[in-house]
Amino acid sequence: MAFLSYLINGMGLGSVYAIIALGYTMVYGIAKMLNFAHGDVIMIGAYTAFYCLTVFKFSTFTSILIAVLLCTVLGILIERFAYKPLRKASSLSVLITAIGVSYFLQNLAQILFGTNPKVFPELMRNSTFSLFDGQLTLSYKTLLTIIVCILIMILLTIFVNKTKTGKAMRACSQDKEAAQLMGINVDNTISITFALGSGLAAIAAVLLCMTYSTFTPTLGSMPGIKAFTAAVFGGIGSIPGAFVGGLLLGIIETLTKAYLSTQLSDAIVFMVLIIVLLIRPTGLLGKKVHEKV
Amino acid sequence: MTKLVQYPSGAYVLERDADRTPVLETYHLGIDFGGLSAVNNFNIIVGPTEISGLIGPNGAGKTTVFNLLTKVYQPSKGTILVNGHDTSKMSTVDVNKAGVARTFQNIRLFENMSVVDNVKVAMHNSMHYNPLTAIFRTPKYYKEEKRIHQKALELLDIFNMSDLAETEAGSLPYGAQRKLEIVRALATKPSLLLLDEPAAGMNPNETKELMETIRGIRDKFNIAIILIEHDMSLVMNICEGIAVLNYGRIIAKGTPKDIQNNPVVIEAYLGKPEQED
Amino acid sequence: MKKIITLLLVSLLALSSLAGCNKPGEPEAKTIKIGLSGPLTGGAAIYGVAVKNGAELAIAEINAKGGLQLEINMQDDEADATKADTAYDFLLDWGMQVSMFTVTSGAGSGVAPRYDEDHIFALTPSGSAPALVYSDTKVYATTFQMCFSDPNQGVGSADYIKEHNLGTKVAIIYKSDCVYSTGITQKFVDRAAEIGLEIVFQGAFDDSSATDFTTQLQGAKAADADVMFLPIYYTPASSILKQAADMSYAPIFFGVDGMDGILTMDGFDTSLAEGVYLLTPFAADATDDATVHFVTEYQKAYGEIPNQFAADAYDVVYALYQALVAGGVTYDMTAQEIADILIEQFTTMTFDGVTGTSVTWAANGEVSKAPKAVIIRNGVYVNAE
Amino acid sequence: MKKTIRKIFDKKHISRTISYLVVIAGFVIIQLLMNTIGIKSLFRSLLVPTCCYIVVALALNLVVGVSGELSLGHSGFMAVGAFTGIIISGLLEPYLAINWLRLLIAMFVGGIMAGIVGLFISVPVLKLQGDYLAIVTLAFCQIIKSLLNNVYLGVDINGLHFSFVENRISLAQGGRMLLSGPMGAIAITRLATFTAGFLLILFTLLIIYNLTYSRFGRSIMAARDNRIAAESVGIHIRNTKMLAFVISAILAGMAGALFGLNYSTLQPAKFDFNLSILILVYVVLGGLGNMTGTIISTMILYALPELLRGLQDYRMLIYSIILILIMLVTNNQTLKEKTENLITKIKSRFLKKGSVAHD
Repeated sequence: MAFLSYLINGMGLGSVYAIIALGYTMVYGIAKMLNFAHGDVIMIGAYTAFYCLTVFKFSTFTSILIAVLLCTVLGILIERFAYKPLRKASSLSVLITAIGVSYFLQNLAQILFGTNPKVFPELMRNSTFSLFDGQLTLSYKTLLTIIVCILIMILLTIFVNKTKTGKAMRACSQDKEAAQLMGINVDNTISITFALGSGLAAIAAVLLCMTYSTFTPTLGSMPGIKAFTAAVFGGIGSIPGAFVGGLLLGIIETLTKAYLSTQLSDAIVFMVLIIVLLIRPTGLLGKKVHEKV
Repeated sequence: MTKLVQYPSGAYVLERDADRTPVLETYHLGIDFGGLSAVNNFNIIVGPTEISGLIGPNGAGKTTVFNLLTKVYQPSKGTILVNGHDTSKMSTVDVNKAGVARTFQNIRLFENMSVVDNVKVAMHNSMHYNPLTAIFRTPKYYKEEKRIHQKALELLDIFNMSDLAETEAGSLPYGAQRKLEIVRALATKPSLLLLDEPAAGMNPNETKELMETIRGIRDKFNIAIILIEHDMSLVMNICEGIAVLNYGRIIAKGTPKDIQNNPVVIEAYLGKPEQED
Repeated sequence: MKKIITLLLVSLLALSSLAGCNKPGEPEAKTIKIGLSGPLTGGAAIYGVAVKNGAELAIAEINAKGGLQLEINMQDDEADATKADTAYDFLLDWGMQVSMFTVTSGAGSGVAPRYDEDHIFALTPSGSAPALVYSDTKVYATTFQMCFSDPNQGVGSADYIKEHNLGTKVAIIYKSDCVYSTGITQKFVDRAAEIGLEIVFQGAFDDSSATDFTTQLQGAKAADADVMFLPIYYTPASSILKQAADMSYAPIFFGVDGMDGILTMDGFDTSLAEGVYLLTPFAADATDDATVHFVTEYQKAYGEIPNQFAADAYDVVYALYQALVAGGVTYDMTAQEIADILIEQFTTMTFDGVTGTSVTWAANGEVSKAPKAVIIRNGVYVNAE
Repeated sequence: MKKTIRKIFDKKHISRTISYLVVIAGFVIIQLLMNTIGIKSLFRSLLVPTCCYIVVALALNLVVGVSGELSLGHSGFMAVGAFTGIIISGLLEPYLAINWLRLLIAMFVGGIMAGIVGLFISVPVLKLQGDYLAIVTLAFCQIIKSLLNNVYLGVDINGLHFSFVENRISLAQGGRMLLSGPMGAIAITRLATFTAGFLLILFTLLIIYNLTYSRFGRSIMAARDNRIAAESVGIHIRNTKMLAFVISAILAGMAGALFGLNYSTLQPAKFDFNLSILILVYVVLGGLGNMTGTIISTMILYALPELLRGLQDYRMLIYSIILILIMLVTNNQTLKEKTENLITKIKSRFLKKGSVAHD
């Protein structure tokens, strides 16, 4: 029974990783860049939602909506001003720029919001329920997180496969030049991808803060790295890969902490990542790329 | 004139190579890409001093054959013997050490290096000093570097390129780049040289010069050459044996004369007469 | 190459901006220069900012009296030992005469030997590790602490839990990459073994996993722990309280001085902290005059209730002031001369501040003030006795 | 003699000559300043770490620039070198009083240990490519940090005591802890000197350039520029890249040892992912494969946040803005052309007289 409860908690944690990983993976798929600033967009999302809820006293729904909108705009702005001028530059230059943007957002937040940790307001009261005569206690938040993650996954899959924009995104991720020739506006498509990823980041921010409550301007960095790992784990560029990678990473992390060692959980999680990559060099669901000779 | 003799297996080989171990033998060689067979049942024997041609329409699988021979792709089935040695467990590097060198259809030089360094890279395995020698520059380092530099220059000299030795490879004219690829391949001391469309993009004069060069290589280094080429005059002029590939299969083998008159080959190139308008 | 040129231009700009700060010539000193380094950026910035505020408040008050004038320069060290080293050098250049050392233990243990070598007096408000005042082989003559040390807290906590029978099965959640947390934990565990307190669960976390504690809490719950010892700072502690409540797990929580500040967190639901015990030298709602004055003034200046870090810093400045005045220190004295006077003063004087009364210091630099246990009732500290 | 001189300044070797000259000139100028008008303590304290970061950046450039693989794990090698160096120096202290010799031995052993770890890591790492390779180096860096956070090592008259995860060491009278888990090493005897840092930079340049101008260097660059062509001429890609990786790890380890022995306290947390990123920034801004550029960019970028100290709270914000702007400006096509034109103009004006052998 304890195992089941660890497993479900791991899935809850993994769901948050998965939603963040989606942001990494979509951007990587289309722009072939590691958007290191993604974690910090989450942080901005958390602060937006926090101020909407506490200072402006908006309803939960409105607050989340505003956070999503603001992050979306932020994503577009970052793309427009920092990454777009570097479309033709080497991938390393883009990487360094992304790191610069990440530093910028973090330090800006420290100046704007202060360094004191904030506690996210309680959105759900009475949040546990018991199963099997009280042997298994679960929290609604965990379940909600998992459900939201699955919903996002389903909606995103439909979006990418059925809508025109989604198809354009897929086309761009396979061959930008060909897509351009087919009349797809590549610049717009990349912007939309950033917007989508950043919007998801805001949702991840709310879920993250709802469960773990306390946050600071460095909120995004660790979940960011973990989610990035999850994206690679599942095969970067692959949307189902991000989902699977995120969930697995969360479960592995939780189970390691529960049964092996809390001190070494990080080492073990990364060890598993390395082993997976050795067996499947492009991640669990990543595609192998052949070089044409 | 060249004359082909038949092995008991049914394969043809040059008369002068008949009693020597062939430099290359393939048996039932094939590869599938995602279920589609790109090359199938490819059988060929090349004698140690033969210049042979591999021709066929675009997409027939010629370059794929080269990639199989050099183990860039792993064959799905069949055997490759180089100088009588099975290459099934070898990597591209091992195959090169076993004696196969190649050029590429889309030129693959080390563009940021000088011409002579391109050649020296290929001589890596014939140099003998270890990393510590390199880092601490013992006399052995200078001796070896000097020796290899001389050898590389000598090799370039044969192709009249020694005056370009210090030029950056990427800035060479197109024809010279093709030539440098050949020199680089020769620097690995191969017994079989694979040339992938060496005349592509050359004007008739350059092609003619190239023809002489290829023949010269065979005579001077005493090695076998297989070339993929679309320029029929070149192929017919210098190749002693020709294999024609279509849809991944050999549809004809023989001397240039045999091939020229083979109706199957003509059909493969021009399509069936009745299909034409 | 172009990158280099750009870089050169940028650095020239930076250099020129710096040059403006350094005035040539030395005007006659009219202040005692106090140096301090602590995290002003990064994850630990909250402690640095609190110390800065507390110290500046005290200095403003002292200077307003018109007597001995003090001046403080606080440098950012991001709680990193190597950055603290650079900050130390910066402060030397600035002409530091006395120091408030570093805010965090991790950063302070790196510069402690340097203060000793250079013979500059340093009193840390909040660096509680023993390594700040002595090493395995040597006692640093010039370094002193204002807060009580980690071993004291570990031993004190174990004794308190045992004596007051708070529970029989103890669980610990600690931060494995934090000097402060591991230091207290170790002493607690040793002491628990000595006095027969059963520890049924130990769970660790580190910087990369400082948000999700459900696994550790489940482990503790499964082990039937009825007391949970939290030798950590209040930020992760608040998450632990929240997540424990979410899973309906309610042992008695027992924190140390790092727990202080939890009630004043933005948006924290204080009912979660109901019944939490903690050891703290400072309670913001104490009714003695000194505390009331400090809290009121602090709120006026910074718009928030001071935590223990701010209080310790406030006390450090006043303790330094008391010693400087008593020792007859003048503006033109060198740091080394001042150090001799202050060492003499600190090992003999008694100090009354907001974090304790009748405070004295041992020759090795440790402070002697008893950890005080309080319990949180209805969102305020109540003396636990 | 004449030939040797010509060789130093010919086109192929000019970049090497400039690198050495920059380093030597920097050393001489700083030494002169120190011995005449004196320099600020702040600058003096930045000297050794700057040297260490230069060495690590050069080492990383060997992997990223020369060998063409992105590594995000070099802080891990630094950590291995640093703590090995500290332990070695600590163990030798009672027996060997000559500081520089102890430092040398510590750096040597630190480098070797980092090299062994590098070799061990390179086997799985080099099976992967591109971003996957990068993430695995990052993973290893995290693992190294995580393991070091759990190592306890003490020494007393009975010898060495080791303990993992939990500290179970109780030392005899007069014993010392060399490593205490997350607290790292405390009360280290500081051995590092600026001269040692300067010599290490020279040594690093010597190794990197000598390697580059050898058969191994040619293979490494060939494998980077065209993997398939390199294989076709018999270059074993993995062995070649492994050589670059391991040598880079050794150099980073040596720099780590020097770094560790420059402070009295060192914690494993120092060597995190951010440090790797920081060094990568130095390399990219200095130019891939450009050693002189790396040296200069490290000097400037490492010193920049310290020089911005006057701006207090805003310094890291300004640093990040500068970083973004530099990347945008240097990658801007029109600006690039303009600066190039300007440089050619300046060059032609200065070099009008006398023949120009190169360029």
